[in-house]
Amino acid sequence: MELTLAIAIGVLTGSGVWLLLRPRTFQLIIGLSLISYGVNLFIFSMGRPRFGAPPVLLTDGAINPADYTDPVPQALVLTAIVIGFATTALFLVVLLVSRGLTGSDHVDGREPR
Amino acid sequence: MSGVIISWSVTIAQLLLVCAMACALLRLVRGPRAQDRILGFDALYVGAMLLLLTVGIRTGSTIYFETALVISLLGFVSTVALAKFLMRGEVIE
Amino acid sequence: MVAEIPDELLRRMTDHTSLLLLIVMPFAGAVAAGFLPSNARNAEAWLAGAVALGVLVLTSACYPAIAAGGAIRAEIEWIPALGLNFTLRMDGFAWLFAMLISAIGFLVVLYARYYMSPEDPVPRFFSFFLAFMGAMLGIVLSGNLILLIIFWELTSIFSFLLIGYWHHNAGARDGARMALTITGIGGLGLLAGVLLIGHIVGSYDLEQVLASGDQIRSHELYIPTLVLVLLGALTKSAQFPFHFWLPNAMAAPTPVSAYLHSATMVKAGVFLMARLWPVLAGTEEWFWIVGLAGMASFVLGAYFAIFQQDIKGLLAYSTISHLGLITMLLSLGSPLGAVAAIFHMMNHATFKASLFMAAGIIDHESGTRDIRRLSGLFRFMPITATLAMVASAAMAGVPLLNGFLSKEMFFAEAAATHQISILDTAAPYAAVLGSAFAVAYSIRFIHGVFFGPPPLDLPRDPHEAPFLMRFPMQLLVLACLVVGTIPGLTIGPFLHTAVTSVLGPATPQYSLAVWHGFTLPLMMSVAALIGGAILFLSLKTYLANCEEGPPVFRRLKGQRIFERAMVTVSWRWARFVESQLGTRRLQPQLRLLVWIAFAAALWPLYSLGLDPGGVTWAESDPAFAAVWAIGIFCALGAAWQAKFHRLAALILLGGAGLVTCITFVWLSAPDLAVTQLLVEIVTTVLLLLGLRWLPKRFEDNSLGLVTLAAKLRRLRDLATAVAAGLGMTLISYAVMTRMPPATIADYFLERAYSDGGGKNVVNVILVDFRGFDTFGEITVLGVVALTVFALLRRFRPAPDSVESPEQQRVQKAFDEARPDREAGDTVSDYLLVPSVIMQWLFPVIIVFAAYLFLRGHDLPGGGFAAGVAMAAAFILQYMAAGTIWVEARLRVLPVNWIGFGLLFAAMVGMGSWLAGYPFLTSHSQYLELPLVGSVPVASATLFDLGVFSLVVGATVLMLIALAHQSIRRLRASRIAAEAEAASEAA
Amino acid sequence: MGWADQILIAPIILPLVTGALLLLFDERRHFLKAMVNVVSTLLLVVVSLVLLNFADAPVGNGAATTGVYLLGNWAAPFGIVLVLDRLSALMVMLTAVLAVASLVFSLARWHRSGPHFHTLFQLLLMGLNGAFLTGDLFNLFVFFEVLLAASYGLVLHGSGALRVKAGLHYIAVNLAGASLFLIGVSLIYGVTGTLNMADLAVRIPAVAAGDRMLLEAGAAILGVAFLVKAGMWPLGFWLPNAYSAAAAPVAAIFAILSKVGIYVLLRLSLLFFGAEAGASAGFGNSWLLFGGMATIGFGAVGVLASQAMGRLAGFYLLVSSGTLLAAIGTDSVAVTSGALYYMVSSTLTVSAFFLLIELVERAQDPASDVLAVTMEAYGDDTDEDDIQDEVGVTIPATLAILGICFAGCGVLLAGLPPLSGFIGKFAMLTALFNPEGLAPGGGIAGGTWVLVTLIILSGLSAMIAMTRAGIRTFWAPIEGTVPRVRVIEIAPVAFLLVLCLALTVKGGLAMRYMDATAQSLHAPASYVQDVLSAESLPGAKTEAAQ
Amino acid sequence: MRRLLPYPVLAASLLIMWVLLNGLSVGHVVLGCIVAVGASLAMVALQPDKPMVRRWDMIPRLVTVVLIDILRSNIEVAAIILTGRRMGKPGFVMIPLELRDPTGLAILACIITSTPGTAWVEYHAGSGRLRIHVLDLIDEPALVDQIKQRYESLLMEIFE
Amino acid sequence: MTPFADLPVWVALLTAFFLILGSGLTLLGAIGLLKFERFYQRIHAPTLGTTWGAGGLLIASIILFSALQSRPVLHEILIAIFITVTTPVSLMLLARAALYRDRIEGNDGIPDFEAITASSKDQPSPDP
Ligand code: NA
Ligand code: NA
Repeated sequence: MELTLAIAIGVLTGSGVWLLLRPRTFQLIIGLSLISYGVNLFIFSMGRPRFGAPPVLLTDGAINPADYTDPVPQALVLTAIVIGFATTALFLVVLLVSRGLTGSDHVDGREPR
Repeated sequence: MSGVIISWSVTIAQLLLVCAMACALLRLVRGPRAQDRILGFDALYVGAMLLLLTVGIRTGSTIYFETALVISLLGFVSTVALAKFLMRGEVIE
Repeated sequence: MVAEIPDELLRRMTDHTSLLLLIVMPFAGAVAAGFLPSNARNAEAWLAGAVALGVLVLTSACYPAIAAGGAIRAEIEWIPALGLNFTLRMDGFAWLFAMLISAIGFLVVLYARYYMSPEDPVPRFFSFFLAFMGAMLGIVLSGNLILLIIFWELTSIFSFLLIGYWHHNAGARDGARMALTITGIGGLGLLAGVLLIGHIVGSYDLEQVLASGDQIRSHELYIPTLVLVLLGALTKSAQFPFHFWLPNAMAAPTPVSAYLHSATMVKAGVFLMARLWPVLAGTEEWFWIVGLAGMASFVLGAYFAIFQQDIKGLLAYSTISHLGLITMLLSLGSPLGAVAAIFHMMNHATFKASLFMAAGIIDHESGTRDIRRLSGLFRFMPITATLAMVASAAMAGVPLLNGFLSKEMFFAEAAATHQISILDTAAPYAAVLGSAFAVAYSIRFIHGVFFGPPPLDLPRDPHEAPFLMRFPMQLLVLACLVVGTIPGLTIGPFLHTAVTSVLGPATPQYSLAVWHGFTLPLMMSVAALIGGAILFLSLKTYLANCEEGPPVFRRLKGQRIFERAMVTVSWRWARFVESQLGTRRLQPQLRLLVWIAFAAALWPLYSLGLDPGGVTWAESDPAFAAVWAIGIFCALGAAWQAKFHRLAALILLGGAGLVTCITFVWLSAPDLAVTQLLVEIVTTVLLLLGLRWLPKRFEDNSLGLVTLAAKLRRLRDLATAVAAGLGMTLISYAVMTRMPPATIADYFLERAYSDGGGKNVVNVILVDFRGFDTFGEITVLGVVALTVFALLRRFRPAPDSVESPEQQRVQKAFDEARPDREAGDTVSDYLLVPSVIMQWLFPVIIVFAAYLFLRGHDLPGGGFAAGVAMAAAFILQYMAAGTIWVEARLRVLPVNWIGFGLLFAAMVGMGSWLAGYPFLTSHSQYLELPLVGSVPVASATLFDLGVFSLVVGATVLMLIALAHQSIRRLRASRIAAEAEAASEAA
Repeated sequence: MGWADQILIAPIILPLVTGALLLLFDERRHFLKAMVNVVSTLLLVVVSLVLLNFADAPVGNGAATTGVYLLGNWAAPFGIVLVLDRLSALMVMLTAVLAVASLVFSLARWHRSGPHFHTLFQLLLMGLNGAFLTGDLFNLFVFFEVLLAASYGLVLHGSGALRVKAGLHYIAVNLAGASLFLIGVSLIYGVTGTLNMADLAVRIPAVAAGDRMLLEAGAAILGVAFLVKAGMWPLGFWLPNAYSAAAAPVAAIFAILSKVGIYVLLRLSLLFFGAEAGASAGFGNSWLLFGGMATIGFGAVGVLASQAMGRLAGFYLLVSSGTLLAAIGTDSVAVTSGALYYMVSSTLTVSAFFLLIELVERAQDPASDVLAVTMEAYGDDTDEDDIQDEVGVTIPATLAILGICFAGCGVLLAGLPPLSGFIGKFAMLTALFNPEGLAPGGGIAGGTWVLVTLIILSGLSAMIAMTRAGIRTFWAPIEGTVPRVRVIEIAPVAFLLVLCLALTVKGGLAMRYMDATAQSLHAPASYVQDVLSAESLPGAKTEAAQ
Repeated sequence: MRRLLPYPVLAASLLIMWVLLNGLSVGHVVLGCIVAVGASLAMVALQPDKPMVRRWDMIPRLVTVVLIDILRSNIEVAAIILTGRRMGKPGFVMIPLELRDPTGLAILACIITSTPGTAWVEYHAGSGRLRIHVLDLIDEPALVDQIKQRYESLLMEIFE
Repeated sequence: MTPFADLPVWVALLTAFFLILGSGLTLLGAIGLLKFERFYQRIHAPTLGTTWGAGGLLIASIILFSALQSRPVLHEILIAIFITVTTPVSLMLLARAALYRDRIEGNDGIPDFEAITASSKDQPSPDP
């Protein structure tokens, strides 16, 4: 499980980084999205997640924290998801506007010579 | 006994569903046309929803139910958008 | 006893006040001058003159105190932590300089009143002039070396402004820039040097520094200190090899040249050398550096001066030469040399200022300064000519004039032996040679300008200058004469005070007598006079018509070299280096970012050694692994397809997102899964909305093979991506297989229900424990939505995406071509049945959103998820029926939703203030409702309502703003069509 | 908890409420929005003054108390805390001051060249103040994002191809930086189990040897994220482009943006890796030092190579960033205190300069007005009507005043005497040579020489470049008309320059503050103690538990 | 009442949905009523054509028929996938519909599409014709007949 | 996996049956999606998963949770309803879009548009 998750994080980040280095704005936005998946999972993985131990309390009384997964990284991921969504939307619009103004979808606003 | 039956059957069901998702993915990747990809995508979503149900069954907890519910109610929104994009070249006119 | 203390106090207070006034008056005058109207030539002159005179009087008044008790001080605490206080200190040397500055300043003001044309905007001139005077006084009066540097740089700045006073001519601009650059570089060197002095001595206070000579000279940092200080001094005094800025500074108005570039500012360098003479001089290094610079300046300056055709150029080179003389004297390290140097500083100031004034008068009255054109002016301006002749004689070192006295002392010192070396041996010969040159250029000046036939076609008819314009010159020449004939009675005591204050106990016995008998110096003087005369006679014809500059060096123009070097270094090289070390392209920037982040993370892992933990398959879950096989395929596929198959990449990205979402469910994070899914859906719609405005891109196989460079680039990027991925895998695996630390999470788990009133700990964290994060997060969302909106308001699509999408055009054409159809039939048929379902889902999704919202605190869900779901409900309607249809029925005001959401959340947070608790303190209570029973009401839920409102508003705003582009475009094209029709009709 | 204690959060809440409120007004009510914004910003100045006063008030042994605000009444390290010390108070003050200047400037015309300017502006202030005040690492991320999001909006304010192109790069780089931030923060959490900065300071020395490399890797990645914001070479190429492309008032307020990264590096490096950090003490200092020096060098070259004044200012920001980074890297109290002074001065200066550039370039290029007109033509018509403004007086002596301001900026940028630019530079240089205070000293380390040389040479390059630009602008024969400059445009510039002057005259006072700040930064024990011992108020939670 | 409950059926369904989601309790019924009424009021804004359900009693019959048909088709299609053999050929079929009620059409579309083996492809409002695609077309008229008899007539009874 | 230990075996068996049935049908549908040669055939395949495939799993879930919580747990019905209502929408839109694209490109075996508007009785187009 840990290995799977770790590899997943690596592949998502790696693919994202590959796209990050590409010249087209659309590649960039896909890359940033992939990276944000990878990063979200990375944050998540910092809480040593497990199967079947949700951070939703089952009883009203005293609890044993060891029965539950770490809720903090989850809360952080939620924030990161929201912010990631916002920035993806923004980047999309900026790339559209840039394309409209420069006529090119190259990240530098013009085709390389 | 019951525990064993359920855990085995859930595991088998999960594997079958993952296989189903894999098929959908293959269709998604192979295409050949955009509509095929979208169809594969839709099937992938359905498979995922069912898989999530099995996860809920496996843990014996209903707190994962909403995730499946979200897919069943809103999962089609992206498919609709994609289909409309194919037909009209634009999602919202 | 009681009476004495106030006396002492009073005296100190007076000193204090007068020293401060000396600095304040000129600067205050400068400010006042700046505010006078631009045609107030007389008022300006009155003001400036009054200030200069005031300074002169005040300085004179200080003399008794100085003559009696050494130095007077005034200290205002400024930045004691840095050893920088506003310390003013006046000793004999400073006094002498202050007198010089104020006296000559006064005379130059008087002169300038007549020199400056009525059209000139003189407020600027006098303002800068007075400010310069203040700065110069600051240099000589500074009791703190840092303060000295402050004034030092100020003189450079005001010199720059004054040289560039007539900035409409290019020479003035270039000259000003060059002067500032050279003296600025020197100033920076001086700063470094003074910092080192501070480091060595432990103080920047002048008195303390002056008392630490041995400490400085014996310190390991003495040589760098010396070099840096001298860099400042030699550039300021225009010494070889930094001399070339001075002739170019002659583009300044002549009063400026007379004041700054002969009498005062250039003296700052030699002043500083004299000031620090007790602590820096006397070593071999000092002797060599200062001596070489001085000798070279003295001889070469004089030689160059001979060949100048511009009077001011001649005088400028002569100034370089005379400053070289002073420098040479200071280099010797002998007290007598220092005495001579100080004496010559004064003498040079008097005769050179008067000569510049003469040059100005000549220029003013005849319209030119070219010696070749000028001739026989004596008959037109006999008084000026006489005065100039006397001053020139002083410059040449003719007996009975002040220049002769100091030159005699110079010859004596040059002939004496100080440091046994070739430089010392060469000194007397150089002295005679330079002096002979000085005689030659002095004669040349007088002869060329005032004698010979009457001038031909001068720009103006020359005549004598007005009395008051000549008056300053007359005074200065008188001073030359008086000092030259009765030195002991005039300058003597003052010079002595000055010399004593510099040399202290080392002050030697010296004599200011005019006649010392037939000594070696006198012989040298005679030799120089005769030699100079011969030289002039032999060069006379050549000089009458030759080009400017000495024969061989003519080509080697300092200015040209400097300009070239500046352009090369500060422009060409800088641009080259900038382009090599930087980039304006995005890809290299991102690549560097990835590399550096990778290296930064790798370094500690490598240096401390990372144990990645054992690979365990025991806990592995085949189904989970299989799910991720799909996820990985999707991710790689998205990366692969993003260039040519955007839609496919988008779908594959969705697949990767879906698998991420499954992972969240699998690993016990239902909240994340719900949120991720909803965001996923909305993002897909968003990207699709955007896809419409991107250019069509087809895989171009016709281009043939990819170039090798491109392949290598891709290989490099691939390696980067793989490395980044591996790094992330390694780190996350290492963390996951380690024992978790004691985390703050336990507290949250234990308190979530009892103190936070919710069972879904993640949600309690989000709205209570760390509600402030959520607050920020929704702000981000709101801000981004507004930005998106703002950007799209000005959106202009690229020409190739202005038209309707191809599909719509084809379908429209099809509909129009058929008699039984109308435009839009295709789409309405297409959506007829689906739109019914999508409409009926609207309330269903609303209920679902309400469900997500209300259960959030105890179970997965919450305001954010509910908000996105709600937004999806709106989007669905837009997709089903189109923007116009929906907006005719639903008035969604997303901006208000955003504003309300933010405000509401803030209000809820501030609500706790009323109870005296910090922001966002949650309160929960159970309400007893009839029928229903007890219902939990938590302020956190209200806060979540704000979140909900904002998320709905922001999401809808972004999507709708994007969707609106299509109808905006339609509207625009319709308007264009109407306009066209109208123009055709007209 | 009285109302007076609540003021600590005011720098965040005030702009937030103002920004939200402004959204509810109609977009066309420019004047009303502007007035609300101005009032709020002035209030912010007042608040920041109060906070500054509080932070600097000595108690008992001479050390000031650290103000701690427990959000949601949750004690540290569990809840999020706001922490006010001298450094954060200083930064908040600086932000407020720049805000006033840039806002007033924008009222002349920029605030109308795109929707929601005022809201974005206020939310930027909120983000900045939040970043300066928060004592929680993840909350810092959130506020970073707030301020970045607002800055994205503002950098694109007014649209136009250049702006959008630069904005695209700016956003892309910062999005990548945000990912690094998240990775770093979560990794640190994964190793230490806490997010509170003070708690981290306690836990870091205790991290097991086997986990330390992960902690340091996390810190390094986090550091890279901040270095991107600070513009360290070679991570800061986006900066000159983005800043020079932004509208003048935006660039002016952005002057503080690059300082956020510096602020965080300064605070965290001393809190986490200060002298008491055990095995990791001093981590990253040499990287900061060398990176900073490289940045100074690159920035100085860039300053020389810039033809446009906007880029010059941008590169100058790199120089100042580099100087500050290197100063942090030296890990010396004295240098830090000089650097703080320098930071304040250079920020005010560059902000003034950004404002001035627009006015000056208005004189140079009559095409710019045409451009502004066409920009409005492309807008969505009706709502951006040009109101004949109430202050529209053309100053007769416009050029003279512009020239004086330009000269002031030049002197400040080049670090020439007598203004605060020189004092700041001198303070750092003397501290570099005499890290233990001014006393007779011995040799000087090689690295110090390099840094001193770079600082001095960077001043030279600024001087040369500014002279060139000034001569070209003011002295080269000017044809055509004198630019139309309004009082509310030149007044902010003058205001900032006067502040620099005040900083010079009151240098002793300022340096004393900076000294105290640097002292407490280098000895964070009392900060940590104050934060972790702040107790939540009793009462609220028990009620909830009923 | 009419203004508060413009779509009583919808509101009732939403209430059921709420109760299904939250469990049955007095509190949730009350809350569910509020939410359901609120949501159905939101629906007013969209002004949909209000479907008139005339024959409630036919609905269970329709549901049963459809469920059984779907189950049967499931088996058939599964068999085709498993064995790869089919009795007929895939192809398009045109069905002239008389049903005009949009809601009825929507339900018919759901039925046809949900049934494996048939897929709603194209509907022309002007002519009332529907084109479906059939995976395993054996007897076209029979299929047309089946759809018209089993579903369309029932739907027409319910809605028109 | 302890929560299931106390369940009656028949419940477990029934749950298992429906689980395997549902997932098996879904897999079959997915295989069909992969196997069928033309788009119009593929579009039939996923409905296996969205009807009785999902149905099986939902029934399994209902049985299991009702048994576990000793009360009827029926919220799964909502998933069934939602999926029955929403899947057709996407499939319909997709099929029509595909038809349009095929027509534009003049692909073989695509029925004419004329037929649907003409009043004459038309023949089914064979699908090669
Ligand atoms: Na002549
Ligand atoms: Na079907």
